[in-house]
Amino acid sequence: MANILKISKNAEEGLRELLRFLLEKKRVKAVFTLRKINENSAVSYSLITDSEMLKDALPLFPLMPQNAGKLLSRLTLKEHLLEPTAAVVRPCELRAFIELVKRKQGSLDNFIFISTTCPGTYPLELSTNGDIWKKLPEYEMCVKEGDIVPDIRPVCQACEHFIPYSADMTIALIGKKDVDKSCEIFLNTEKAEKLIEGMDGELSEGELETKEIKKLHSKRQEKKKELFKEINVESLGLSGLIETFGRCIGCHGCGRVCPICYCVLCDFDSRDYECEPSTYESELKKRGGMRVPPNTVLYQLGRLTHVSVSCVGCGMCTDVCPADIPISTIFLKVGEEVQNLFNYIPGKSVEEAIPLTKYEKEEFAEVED
Amino acid sequence: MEEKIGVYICECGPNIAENVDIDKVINVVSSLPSVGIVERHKLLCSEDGKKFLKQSIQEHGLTRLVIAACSPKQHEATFMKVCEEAGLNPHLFQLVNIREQCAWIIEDKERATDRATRYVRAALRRIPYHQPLEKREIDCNPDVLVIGGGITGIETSLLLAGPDRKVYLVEKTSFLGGKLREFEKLAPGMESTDKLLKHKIKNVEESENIKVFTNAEVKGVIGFLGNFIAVVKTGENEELEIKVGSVVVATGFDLFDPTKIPRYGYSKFDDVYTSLEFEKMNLNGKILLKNGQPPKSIAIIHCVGREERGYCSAVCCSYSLKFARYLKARFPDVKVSNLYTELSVPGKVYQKFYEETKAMGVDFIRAREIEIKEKVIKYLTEDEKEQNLAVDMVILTPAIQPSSDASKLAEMLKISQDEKGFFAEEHEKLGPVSTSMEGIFIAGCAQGPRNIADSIIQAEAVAGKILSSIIPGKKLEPEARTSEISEALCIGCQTCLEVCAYGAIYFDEIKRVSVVNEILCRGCGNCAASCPSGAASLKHFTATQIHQEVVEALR
Amino acid sequence: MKNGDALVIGAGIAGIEASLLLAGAGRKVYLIEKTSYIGGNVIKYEHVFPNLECATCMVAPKQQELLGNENIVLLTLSEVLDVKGSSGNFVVKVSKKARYVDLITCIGCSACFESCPVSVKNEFEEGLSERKAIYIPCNGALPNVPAIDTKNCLRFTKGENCQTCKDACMFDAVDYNQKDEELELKVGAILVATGFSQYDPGNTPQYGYGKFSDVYTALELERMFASNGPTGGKIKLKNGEHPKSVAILHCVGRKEKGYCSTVCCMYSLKFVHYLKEKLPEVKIYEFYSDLCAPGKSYQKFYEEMKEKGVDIIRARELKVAEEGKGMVIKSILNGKEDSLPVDMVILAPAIEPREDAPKLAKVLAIPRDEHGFFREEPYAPVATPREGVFIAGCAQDPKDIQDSVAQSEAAVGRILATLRSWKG
Amino acid sequence: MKGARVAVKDSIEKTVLNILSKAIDKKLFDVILIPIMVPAGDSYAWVLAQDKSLLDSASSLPPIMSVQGAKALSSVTRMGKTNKKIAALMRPCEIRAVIELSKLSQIELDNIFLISMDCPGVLPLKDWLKDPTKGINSFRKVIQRFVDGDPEPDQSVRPVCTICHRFYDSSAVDLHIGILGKKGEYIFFIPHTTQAETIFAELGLSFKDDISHWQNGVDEVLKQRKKKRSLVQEELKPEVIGLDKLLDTFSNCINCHICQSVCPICYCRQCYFDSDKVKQPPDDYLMRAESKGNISLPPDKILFHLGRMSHMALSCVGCGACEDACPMSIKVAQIFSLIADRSQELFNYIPGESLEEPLPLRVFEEDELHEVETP
Repeated sequence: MANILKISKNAEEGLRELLRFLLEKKRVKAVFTLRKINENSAVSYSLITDSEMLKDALPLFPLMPQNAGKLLSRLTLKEHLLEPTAAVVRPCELRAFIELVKRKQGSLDNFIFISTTCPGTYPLELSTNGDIWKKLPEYEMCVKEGDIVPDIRPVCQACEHFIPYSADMTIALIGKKDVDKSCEIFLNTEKAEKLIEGMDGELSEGELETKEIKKLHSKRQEKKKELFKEINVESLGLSGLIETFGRCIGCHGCGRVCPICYCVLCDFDSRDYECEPSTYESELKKRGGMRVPPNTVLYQLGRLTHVSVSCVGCGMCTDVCPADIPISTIFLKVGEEVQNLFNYIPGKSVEEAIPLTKYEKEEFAEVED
Repeated sequence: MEEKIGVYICECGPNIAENVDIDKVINVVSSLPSVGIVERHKLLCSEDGKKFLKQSIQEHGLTRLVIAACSPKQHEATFMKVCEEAGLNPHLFQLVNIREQCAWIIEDKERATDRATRYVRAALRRIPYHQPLEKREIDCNPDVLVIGGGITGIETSLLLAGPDRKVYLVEKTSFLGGKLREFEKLAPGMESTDKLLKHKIKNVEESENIKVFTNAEVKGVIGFLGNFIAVVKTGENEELEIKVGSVVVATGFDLFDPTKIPRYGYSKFDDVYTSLEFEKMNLNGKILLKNGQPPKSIAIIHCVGREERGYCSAVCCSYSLKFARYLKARFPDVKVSNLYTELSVPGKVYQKFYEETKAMGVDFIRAREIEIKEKVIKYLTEDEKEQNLAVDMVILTPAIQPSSDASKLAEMLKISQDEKGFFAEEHEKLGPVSTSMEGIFIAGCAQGPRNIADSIIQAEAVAGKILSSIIPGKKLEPEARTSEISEALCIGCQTCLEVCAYGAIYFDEIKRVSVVNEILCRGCGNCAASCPSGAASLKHFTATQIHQEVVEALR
Repeated sequence: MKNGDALVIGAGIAGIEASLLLAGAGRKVYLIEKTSYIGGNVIKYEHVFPNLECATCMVAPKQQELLGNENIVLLTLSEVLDVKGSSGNFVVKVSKKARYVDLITCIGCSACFESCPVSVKNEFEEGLSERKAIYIPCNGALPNVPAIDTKNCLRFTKGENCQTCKDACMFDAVDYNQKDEELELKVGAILVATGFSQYDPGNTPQYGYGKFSDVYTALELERMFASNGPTGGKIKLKNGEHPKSVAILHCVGRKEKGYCSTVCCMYSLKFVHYLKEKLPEVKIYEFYSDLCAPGKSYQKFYEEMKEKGVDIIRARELKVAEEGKGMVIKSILNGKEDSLPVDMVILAPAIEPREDAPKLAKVLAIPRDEHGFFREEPYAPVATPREGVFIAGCAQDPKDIQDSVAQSEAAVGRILATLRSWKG
Repeated sequence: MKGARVAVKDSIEKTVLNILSKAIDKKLFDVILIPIMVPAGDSYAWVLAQDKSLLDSASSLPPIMSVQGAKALSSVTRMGKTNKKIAALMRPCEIRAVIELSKLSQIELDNIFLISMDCPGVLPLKDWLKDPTKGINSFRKVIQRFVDGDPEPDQSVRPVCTICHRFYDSSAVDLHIGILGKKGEYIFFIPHTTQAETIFAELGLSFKDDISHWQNGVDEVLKQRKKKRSLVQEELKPEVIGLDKLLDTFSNCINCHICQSVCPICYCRQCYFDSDKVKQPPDDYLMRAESKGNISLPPDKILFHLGRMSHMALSCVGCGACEDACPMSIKVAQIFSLIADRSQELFNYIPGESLEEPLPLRVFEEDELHEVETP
């Protein structure tokens, strides 16, 4: 049983209300959320300090221009926040941030995390051609029904971690028939309860995990299986990977937008991977030909090994890939395998150490011969 | 260790105190993080001001220091010295200019105070990022390599050589003395050259501190001020490695080739000679026409190639006068005509020399569009009249130009050439014999056309620069605020090499990265500014330091 | 044991350069300067040929370095009275006039001379402006510490008890009790770098200097153009208007002196840049006899200036005459009489030895040539017949800044080479 | 200027590849750097082909530019000159980028033989990926239309390709293959270096034929293109003049920096805007937010583009790789080439036109850029 604050406004308006309250009551110094930043109705994450500016905030807008985890890390990389700041983020973004914090790429101090039961986000191209605005009604319908929203990112359709693990407040969306009339804010922490003291709206108690949620969960599991089948990821051997990644243009964009790829300079961009004359001369001797720039697949495999244990399956990589490679699907699969191996859910809790940083006597028995 | 920043605000008498509410500044600043102490003083640069500063640095155990006073041009050095005396690394100090950039230019006291506060805040925001840069010392070899055994090279060597300083003199021909050996006399004194040259050469050859290499050539020079390694190919074709602290380039000049201007008829007609050819004829005592007869009428043509080269060669006018004297001395009634454009006789002696020569019955004709035909010269007078002048011998005075191997040498020594191809001095006014490469000097006609006296001056000047900067046993203290290039980030585009004026950056061909030679670097920051990826950065002026300062100033 | 220290006479660019080098070599240097400031003539020039660099900005760093150098003892308002001994062991008697302002406590805030009641012509500004009895010659002069001119100060002339300057000073740096001193210095070598004077065009009436109000000397124009000068850089006629046509006459006094002063052609051409920068429309005429542009870079400068728009006229027998209300330049042009009306005339007077050269020559027992410049030894251009005494800059022969600097470096070369083995 | 007129057999592509494989037989080149179709058949990759059988799946004018050729070549020679004799067949804009990179020491041209070919443009990667087989056919039409001399470019190619005014040879290339002027019946081999003449003489090409047909063909297209270019750019201007407009235009940018990583001229190992130097403590961002009430994150979106612009505009060859790869479909290439044209004009510098011409920002002239001085 958790405490709930109910505001009789539609979910987004209610959330805006909450944010305005927090700012005006000086409970927080700033609010981090999505915002419509101009007439082209471009939507971007923003740091808002003036409650006036909240009128353009779109905290629930189904778009992920960047993984917020990456931005929050950028924000707190050098120092932790000195004053409370509320951040409205999706579960996978919150998990990504926590993974980064574990790697000392940011700090949770003074953050108040507001998240939602996440219906998923649309691919970026829908926002560039403006279609996203037309799709909003359909989106809201599916949310009420607790269905998988059509046309959202493939990995969103297959996402099982759509309930935030460590948010201070959670806006209940999925399966809520009245999201257009009321906004249910689950107060998961004392911090949360303190913050909303004095805010109008009725307090009640309730469960976040409704049957709709459970339904959606299994729907998504099904969807995932289909997704993996599509590119029959299971049977992708090395040759399969070479085939799939064959059209990679080596822009490393996937790494640049990946919240887990936090390196200042990616090893594959470093001098160590420069191609010495000797390298391709021997290659030519062996094979009579060589693809340049080299390391196309190697890069993907390398990233896979570095990232998979912490991959939160946000889908940014696929979304930006100029060559339309289903990267996130592959990473989701491999990630799942690796994470199960350590029964580790990336970003679930900040206390849980990253598997590769701790050593246990009894591990990998299965891989020993 | 706990940081403790000291902030000192100088009243500079009324200069700052009257226009800035210092107490207000102190109020704001005191509350800022890790500020240990904030104080004001009547005049920090005064003797007791400095004493006070030194004491408080030590008493309060300050780890960093911010002083708000006058322009760094004025007193940065002063206060850095105080830091050193107080045992605080002088680079952990920041001087804030609230006089020239604040008190003196902002009428309204309130605004001035606000500005001053901003500046101090900015400094406080910057100073935590300061690094304690350390002074370094490097050994310095006093020995000298002199390239070129003409009068300039000789003079330089003689002045420099001593028990505590070896000189290596490299001459490409088989003898010392250069072109001067072929001059019988010298203008304007008409003393015999031997008197000047012979004993100097003797002294060089006898000095145990000068090693002369004739028929020799410098193959390569690497290194930097105080630590050059030169490879010299000797007459015996062996390659010697010589360690020196400085290099002097005194490679002299070549003559402009008159065949480039057909109208002068050089090599077309008999009895048309260049000045050097004539000097030789005169030295050998036979000034004769091809037909064996002595000349009766001679024309000396000035400014041959001046237009083509684009400068006045400075010496032609005066040696033409000398030639006239040679001729008058040998053939009293020979007719000598000087065809000139502008008579250049600068300085206190040459005008007289000219007038006396003229008085000997030498003609001076201002002429343009000179054309030499068989035994006759066509030209235009000042008032555009065509004239013919019958002569049986013509002496051309070709322009002085850089010696043919100048560019090769410039490349080897990494020193620049000016647009005319002469070696470029460090500063046209204040650095006449220095180059952009510390420790490499230029003298004589290698730097530009000049007469013997001026060449000697430059030779002595080089000696002056070397003797005063490279002292046996004394170490060099290179600049501490140098730039550095991140090996990880540098991608080897070598833009920095192009913009470095001090030859302080070299390219590591194996790692394919640019590397800063911290001894040569003067910390101008050109490389940092031009590096697109920020691989190059300037210590004490890093992007972060500047950013922090600016952001706070704008806050 | 011989003495490695050096005495440098004259704190112009040559003297400064030499002092810095000698000090760098670890020698103690006594720098004697007659006036109250350092920098000599160079600091009067806003721009210098051929790069049109700002001269004050160019020298300032060297001046600062000099003032901060512990090996250099700067003695301003000082003159050499007597020199005894020989190379390596000179004993020099120097008279040092009191400045009456403390060099250390004064911060050069200028409060003192603002309040001074006395006003006299400022010789540094060629008399184009006035200064007080306590003064610095111009803004930016170094050391930035005023001096009291006892020839005009009421206190020292009339014995009045005026102390406005003392009262105005917050640091009580003004000290009337300072006394003139006589110092005895022991040095191993002496360098004479006393510079030059400008030939007085009054001696050649045909140029109308002093007769016509708008005939100026080169130095007067330099100051007029200088941003820290009497007009703040404005070039104006006496009637306050801008000149529409300007004639620049070269070789003023060349015939009389009997030599070419080497630098006039170049700086006269530089004036084209001065005038065109301030008055783009102005007509400029350069009257010259022979172009003297020796060396690798001056011809180019000549051509650059020519492009800025100037008539360069070779003429003889120049005269500045009155015609109607205005001036005309009369001359012989290609054998014909010619006359050209202008409303400003700038003269390029010869460079000549300083008035006090004879006296100094006597004190130092070194010879002068027929023109009165100190005489160098043949092909030892910085050496004098007296061993241990050297000469550099325009005191030896008219020359430009580059050659002066080179020569002072040369003198240092000689000094350090001769004093090499002696203790510094 | 003369050239060799070669009759087209089967297709221009086959004709060219045929000659190249001969060149390998004759050991005139050790290796050919050329785009080759990947196994999946859905893209082309740059391959150093030593074994000539590889040429079977090669393409002299592939429908797409998956990787800008200059990037491929620099990955081969950045660490030093090659000992193999490599012939690189590229599009004109790729060649130009190669020349720029060699000035920036990112490409060592020793032993490299540059061949370019008149270019009709390339298809946008995204369009192509929808159906590669269809793409191949539609690009055939693009080429045909081009060689037929239709000055109106096919609209299916990259937007910048439709206004490209440098689709023909740069003087810095060794050999150029002109396909314009003869409706694809003939193509022209035009040597720019004696090396080119000697090498291809070995293959029986004699450079005596008149090439005016080709030249006219180029001029025809060029006239139209120039008009169109200025037209399109004029239309674009309002979108970029003034900071506000610029901010709007780039407001969709998600800061992925893919434009920079695919740009051949952006050669930095690490972009300044990815470096630690741009990362500030939180109160920096808060402070900036407070001044306007809010700040959109990351804060240096526009700064990045302006910075990149100032770094590469003078060398920008307008290949369009950036725009093609932009996940937010921002008109990066169109905007950059608009700016590039102006700044290159300023120094009258044409990137990739000659090896001798130094990079403007590396040469200092005493009197330059008076037009931008403030009086």
